[in-house]
Amino acid sequence: MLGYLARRLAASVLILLGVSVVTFGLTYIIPADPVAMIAGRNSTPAVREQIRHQLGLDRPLPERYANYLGRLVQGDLGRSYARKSDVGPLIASRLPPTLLLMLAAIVAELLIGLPAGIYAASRRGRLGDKIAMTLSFASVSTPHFVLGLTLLYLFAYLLSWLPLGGYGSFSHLILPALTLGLAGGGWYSRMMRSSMIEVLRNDYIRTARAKGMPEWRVILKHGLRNAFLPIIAMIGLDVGIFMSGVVVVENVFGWPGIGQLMWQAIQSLDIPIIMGVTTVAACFIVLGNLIADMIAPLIDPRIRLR
Amino acid sequence: MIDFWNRFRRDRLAVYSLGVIALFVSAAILASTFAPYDPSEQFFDGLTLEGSPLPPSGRFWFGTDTNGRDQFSRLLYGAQTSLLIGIVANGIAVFIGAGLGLVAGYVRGLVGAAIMRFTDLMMAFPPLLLAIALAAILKPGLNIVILVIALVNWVQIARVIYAETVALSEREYIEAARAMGAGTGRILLRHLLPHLVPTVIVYATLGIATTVLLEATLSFLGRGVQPPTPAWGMMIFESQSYFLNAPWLVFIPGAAILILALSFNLVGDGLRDALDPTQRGRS
Amino acid sequence: MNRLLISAAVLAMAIATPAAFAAAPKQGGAATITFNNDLTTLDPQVGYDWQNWSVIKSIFDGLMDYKPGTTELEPDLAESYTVSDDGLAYTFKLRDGVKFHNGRAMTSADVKYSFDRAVNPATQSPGGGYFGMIAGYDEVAGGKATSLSGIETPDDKTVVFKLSRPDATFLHLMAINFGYIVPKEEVEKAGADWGKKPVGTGAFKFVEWTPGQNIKLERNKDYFRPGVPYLDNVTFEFGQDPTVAVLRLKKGEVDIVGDGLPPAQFTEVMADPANKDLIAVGDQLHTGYVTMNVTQPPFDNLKVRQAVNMAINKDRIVRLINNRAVPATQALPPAMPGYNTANKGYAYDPEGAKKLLAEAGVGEISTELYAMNVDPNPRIAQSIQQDLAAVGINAEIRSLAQAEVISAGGAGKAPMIWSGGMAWIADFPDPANFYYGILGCSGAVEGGWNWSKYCNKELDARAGNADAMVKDDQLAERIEQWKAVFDDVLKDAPWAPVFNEQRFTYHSARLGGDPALFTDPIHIPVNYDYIFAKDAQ
Amino acid sequence: MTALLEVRDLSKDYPARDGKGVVRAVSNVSLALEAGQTLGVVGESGCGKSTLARLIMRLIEPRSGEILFKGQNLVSLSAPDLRRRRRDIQMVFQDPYASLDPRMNVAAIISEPLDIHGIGSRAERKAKVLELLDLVGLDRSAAAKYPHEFSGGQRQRIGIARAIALEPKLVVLDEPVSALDVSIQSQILNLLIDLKKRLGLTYIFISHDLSVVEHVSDDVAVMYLGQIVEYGKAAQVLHAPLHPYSQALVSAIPEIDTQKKKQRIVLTGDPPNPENIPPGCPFHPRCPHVMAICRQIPPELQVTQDRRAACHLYREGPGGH
Amino acid sequence: MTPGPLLSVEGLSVAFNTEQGRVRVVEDLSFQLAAGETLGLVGESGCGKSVTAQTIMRLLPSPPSHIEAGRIMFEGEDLAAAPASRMRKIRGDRIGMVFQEPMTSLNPTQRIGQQVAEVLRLHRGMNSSEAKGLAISVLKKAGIGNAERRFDQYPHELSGGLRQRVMIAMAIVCGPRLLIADEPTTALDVTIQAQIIELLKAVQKDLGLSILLITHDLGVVAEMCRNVVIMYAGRVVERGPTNETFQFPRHPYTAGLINSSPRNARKGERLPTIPGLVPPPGMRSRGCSFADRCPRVLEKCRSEFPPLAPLPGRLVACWNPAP
Repeated sequence: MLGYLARRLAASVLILLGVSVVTFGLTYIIPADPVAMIAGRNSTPAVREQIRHQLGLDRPLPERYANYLGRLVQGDLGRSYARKSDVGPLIASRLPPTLLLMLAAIVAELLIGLPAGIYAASRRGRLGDKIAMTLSFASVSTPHFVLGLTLLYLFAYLLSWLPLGGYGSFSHLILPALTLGLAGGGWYSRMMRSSMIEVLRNDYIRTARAKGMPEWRVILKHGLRNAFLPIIAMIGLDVGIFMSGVVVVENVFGWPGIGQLMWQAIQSLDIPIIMGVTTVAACFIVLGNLIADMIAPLIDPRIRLR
Repeated sequence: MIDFWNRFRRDRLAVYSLGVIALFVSAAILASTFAPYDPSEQFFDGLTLEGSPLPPSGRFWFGTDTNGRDQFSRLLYGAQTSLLIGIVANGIAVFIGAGLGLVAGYVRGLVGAAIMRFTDLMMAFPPLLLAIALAAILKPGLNIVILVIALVNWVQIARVIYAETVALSEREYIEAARAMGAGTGRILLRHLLPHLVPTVIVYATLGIATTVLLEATLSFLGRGVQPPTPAWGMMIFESQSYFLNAPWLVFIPGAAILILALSFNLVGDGLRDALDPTQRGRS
Repeated sequence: MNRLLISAAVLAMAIATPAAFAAAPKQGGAATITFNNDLTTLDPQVGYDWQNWSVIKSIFDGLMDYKPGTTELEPDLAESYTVSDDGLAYTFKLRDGVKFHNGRAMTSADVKYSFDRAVNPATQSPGGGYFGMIAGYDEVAGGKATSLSGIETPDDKTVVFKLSRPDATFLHLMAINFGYIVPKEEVEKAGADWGKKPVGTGAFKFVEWTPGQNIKLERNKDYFRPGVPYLDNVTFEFGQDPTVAVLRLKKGEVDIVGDGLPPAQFTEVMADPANKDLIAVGDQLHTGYVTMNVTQPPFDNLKVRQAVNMAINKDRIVRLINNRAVPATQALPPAMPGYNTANKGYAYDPEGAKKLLAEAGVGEISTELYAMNVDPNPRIAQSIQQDLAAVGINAEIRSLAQAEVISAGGAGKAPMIWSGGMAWIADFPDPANFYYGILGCSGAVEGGWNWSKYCNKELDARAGNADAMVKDDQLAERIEQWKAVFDDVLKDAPWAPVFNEQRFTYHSARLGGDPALFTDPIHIPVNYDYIFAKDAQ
Repeated sequence: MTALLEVRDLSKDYPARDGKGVVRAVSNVSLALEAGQTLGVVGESGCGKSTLARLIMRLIEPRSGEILFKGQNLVSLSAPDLRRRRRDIQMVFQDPYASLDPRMNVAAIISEPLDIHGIGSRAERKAKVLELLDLVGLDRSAAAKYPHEFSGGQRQRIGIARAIALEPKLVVLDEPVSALDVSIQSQILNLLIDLKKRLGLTYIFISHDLSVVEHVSDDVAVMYLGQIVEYGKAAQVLHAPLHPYSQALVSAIPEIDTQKKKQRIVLTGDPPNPENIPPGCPFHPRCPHVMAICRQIPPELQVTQDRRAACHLYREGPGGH
Repeated sequence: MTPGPLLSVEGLSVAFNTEQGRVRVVEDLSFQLAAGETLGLVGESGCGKSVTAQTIMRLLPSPPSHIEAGRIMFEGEDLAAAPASRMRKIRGDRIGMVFQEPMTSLNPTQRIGQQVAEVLRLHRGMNSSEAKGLAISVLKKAGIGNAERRFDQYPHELSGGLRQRVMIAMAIVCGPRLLIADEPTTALDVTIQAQIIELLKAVQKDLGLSILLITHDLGVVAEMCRNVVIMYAGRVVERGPTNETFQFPRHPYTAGLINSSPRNARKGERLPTIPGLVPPPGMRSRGCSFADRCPRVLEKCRSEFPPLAPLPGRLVACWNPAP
């Protein structure tokens, strides 16, 4: 277990190192001169040169990367060009809303996906199954921004049930979490359905029935846990999918998380923030997968960690 | 083939969806015939005196956009772009993903590990950044969109195909082929690939929606299709803030994306069933 | 980010006096202002975008200021000032009883510290270059010194500025944010966080900043102007899409849509009679223009540049932005001193444009038009694109992030740029501010903001002459000279001026104050110090 | 006469599941097989008999040892040479469902080895397929069908047709009838016997079913925990087993003929985990005759000239106890 | 104890709805099982023996399966007509069942002890500690050493033989009257198979229950069952005492089965076989399903199905039984 953890962590560090190389390389190519952004329009070439030197932009590339990595290891994500503040605290302050949103979205997609999938599996081939699966396809097929705007239009504008975006209370959370979670819910309902159908074919389900168990208990007690296994791995991957999703959703709903920060940073090409968010996102994705791998053996004792 | 069609035909939803796709494709091909106006023409009277877009009317069936252009014509021409991106770009992504997943899943060892670590790396990486950087090297436009989507969308399918290939490689008939003296290439192409086709098709069709979304995001960031070329995602993004006051600007192209993606998904589902006569059979 | 992120911007000109308030101001109450984006910083030496511009103005003060709602200069932290005859020395007498929010009294040392800080490259101030006329600037800006030799503090209440050249805009510069006075001990204590926990002398005291969510200010009870401000609390909420913010304003949840009326709702809001008194309209001093890189074909040809000027249908573009602008005839906006009412510019004449292009003999033109990717700029760019296509110029649109357009412009890589979203809005109401950086030779260098790369040495010299006229009696003559400079710029057509925007501020019925305060030319979008809540108890 | 196949000290390890130590799947197996003979390999699941088959096929790499086919060591062959050599050694798998690619039709399955080795023209291969179908007793119409349209017995015929398509010298049969019903099993056994006579084949016949092995084999090797515990002529090994494990195995077969009551030796416990093979004789924890020496020293194999039994009971030759 | 047989299947017919229409897989099946007896139900794959077992337990989902006709009398109650809720009470309590694959018949994600105890909690309403105590004692009875420790293990930690013991413990934990063992030894190695056979015998003796043993292995039947039912293509073809039936089979199919085993053949020689294949359900002719493979076939066999008729000491469904 510990050895496994150590190896997985080492692999994760390697991935993160790769991310840092790629991130650094890509941002280097982006044609937005930070000096121009900082120096302002009245600056003289001398001042611009000064700033260039301060930022270390006049050094050779490998040295810049080494410096970048050195600071990164110490948790220093650099300083934003546009926001004139350290990226680390900036991201840290934006992280809780995003994590809250992602957590709520995961809950939402599980709450939508699992029951729908179980229902469809239990009604396999019948009308209820077909309706559930077509709906799930529809939810998978809807782009986030279309869905977000539609929900906002219906529930916040026309019906006034929920606030028109913003942050603070549970009611603010519902629509963005739903927007983010609905597509995942569609995925999960499909996965849960096929997984459950697969599991319900198993001999031990027959054994459970032969014990005289009511069908709902057979499904929940013997089916769910086994059918849940493939989903666990997906939840780990969700973090990555959501990292892209929050950029869109946080903007539609005015949610003050790192997605919004990223969006604004992309618009202004604020490279330190882009790199910082990328790095933090990569950490979370890697962490998400790691946690998923750690949870799997709890659900299925056959999986050993090695 | 006839057999296959007969199986496919049983899924009525898939057949209707195929019809819808055919409709979209012909609309895209024949856009210049059907479109009442030039999609780029900005009518001076295409906006109200106060500069607001016009709602659907007899003259502009789907209303006008914020530049006073005919939205119906733009939707038809936009189908060209969106379908091209959805099919070509996504197709390339599927090709890359399936190829890498297949090789990594069967060959394993160093090559397989290298491919999968690279996949992990890509998973941990926001596509938008990649898009921006690519556009920095290349001129933005349709080619960028296709390239970016191809480079971004392959990751998930590679993982899925990898997992399936690993499972398939354990099957006895693979061992049997090796015992006969079959080389790696033959096993990959003749014995593994045919079994992966259903998965590939499902993911290829599911990728359409993501693809159109990515196109929209890229266009918005100036990395995608450049104005005035219409593309559905861009049409929505351009008028996103109008969704309360001119909902047709958002919801008509939104519905087009939804219907197209849904149709592709349903067809993919139908194809998967039709392609798998054994219905998984044994083992 | 530039202070002119949004296209709708500033500088109201027609100004009623503050005395003409419709209702008597009350003390107390609160106001909530929404913005889509979080503020970047509240460091006055660093903050340079339209959003933080006025928040900084409410927290800090400079030696000079403008009368509320106007462009009329008056002393602020300075009680009075004198100018030497040669215009090379300004002596400011500081006001008594001015305290920082931390309770310490402000002194002349703080003034010197603040200007040193603005110019020091370590501060990375985007406005440090404004103070180039102060003696010792080059040493500090070049990193050779940390203190401006041109600023002297004979006593706690006196500051003397020695200039290296006479400059008619100097007093304006004493009123811009970069010259605001900050307390050294607080700056040093906060370090890198200074921009997040500002301490000034201004009408409002900073309370807290929840990043991405809100900033809270409260009334500075010790403010040196008695009775001001009226509001007890001001809250800025972020992450609020303007479309949503308008709906919330209608529901009474917020008071001011900081980003302005979104185009999507403009018609609807304007058409509602209930909103008649809630929308302040300020005539504007802003110019939206297209730059053409004069150093490269085809725009090195004057006839081509003129043809572009004639090809653009400004009326349609104005309609595109809900008529919130007037077609522009020249580089300067109408309300700017130096605007030439006699100059009618280039009229819309596609046939004439075609003829000019034929004369130029450049054949089919394929070029690129850069534009910032925030609405309505891509739309305006497309409109321009269609107009150009009509006369035979094929312009491909490059719709990019602001920073990239600026980089491309600075590097001279962009043949044409639509300036919307990045356009020049004067930091102070003087024609000089519309010239050097964007039309003069000093801006036409690598990384400079003169994207046309237009450099006319003769005009530069004439501009310098005009700015050397610092005496009060030279004022009219100076303006005349500037007028001539801008008329001649127009003849060379490095730009195609398109329109001059107006500003519309939508506020809740709870808020009172002269409409001019809601479209204050200096405090963008609103002068928080003087508006009040009608429902205050 | 040299043996067609000779295996010397063949061993195979797998890393254990817990990451520590190894699973000794096959250890120090030696055997020899002359052309035209059938060697039966029996043992229970996990005894290493399938691993042995795969090692001989070189589907997996041995840790050590030699596999001499016609005197040529297969272990040291390069990949292309090995592929050519595979023409002479073919395999029939246990599961007739899993060993046929469900997406290929029967003609494609049977002609695949011919395709791989580039034998004959397209038409010749087609003719060969039909010939093979005749040979294994399938209708020629089967060529166009897919595996899932056949029953288990018919599929096994397809598998056999595929294995003999290249006219190999040696066929490794890995539990070829275990998945089949009794009546079908006898059909397939008959087919195998016929083919052997007709084509002069040599078989390695792997099975857990002693009566089947007895029926087809000349020699028999009994495996337990990766090792051969008894080796000799089929009749001797299965009718007068020496090793206590072989004895238990033979006695455990339920007899149909209820008259033939016999003394059953019921072994206690399960076969031990191959990840954790006991020291000394691997069988000692379950052996009814266990002695002190069994717990320490692994027994030698040789008993008589043609009989080997790895048991300390026979240090002095058969009947030593 | 109730008089008469414990289980009596009378004229049972089971059909499935398939894409080709309704297909009958079990037809007019009748047999009795006395209390304390072990009855062997023998046949090759596809003969309907597993369907029969699962129909008695009512484990087949309906649709697609249907009981078309017949009764399943168990302790005086017709299981074929019992409502689902009643069946749930009987399953696991009055009738236990053991399946072929001990690998897959246990839930891989639950501890084995819990899976045994679950039956008790379900039918006896025991709390978890009571159930655990009883479960451990039954596990011991099923020959599982160190049952206290094993209780908390997962199925994958056990060998095949132990798993089958767990299955048996689970089936007998409530003290059922009837144990249906569906190929209980098929997936096991011979030495383990012998252990399980001994265990089943011991359990039967101990609890006095009846066993319906379903298998294709004639040897196992010979060893365990006094009476045997031979099924072919969904029907009973021969029924009688095991000894006589195996020694002197009357139905040609029974004879073919016994003869085709290599145990009885001369080494290296061709084995006697039954030619051809079992006709799949839905492809069966009006006449005797075995007619196409039968060495003793008569004209009549192809047109009319022979009824199960009494011969001395035997019931045989054949127009031309062996002498």
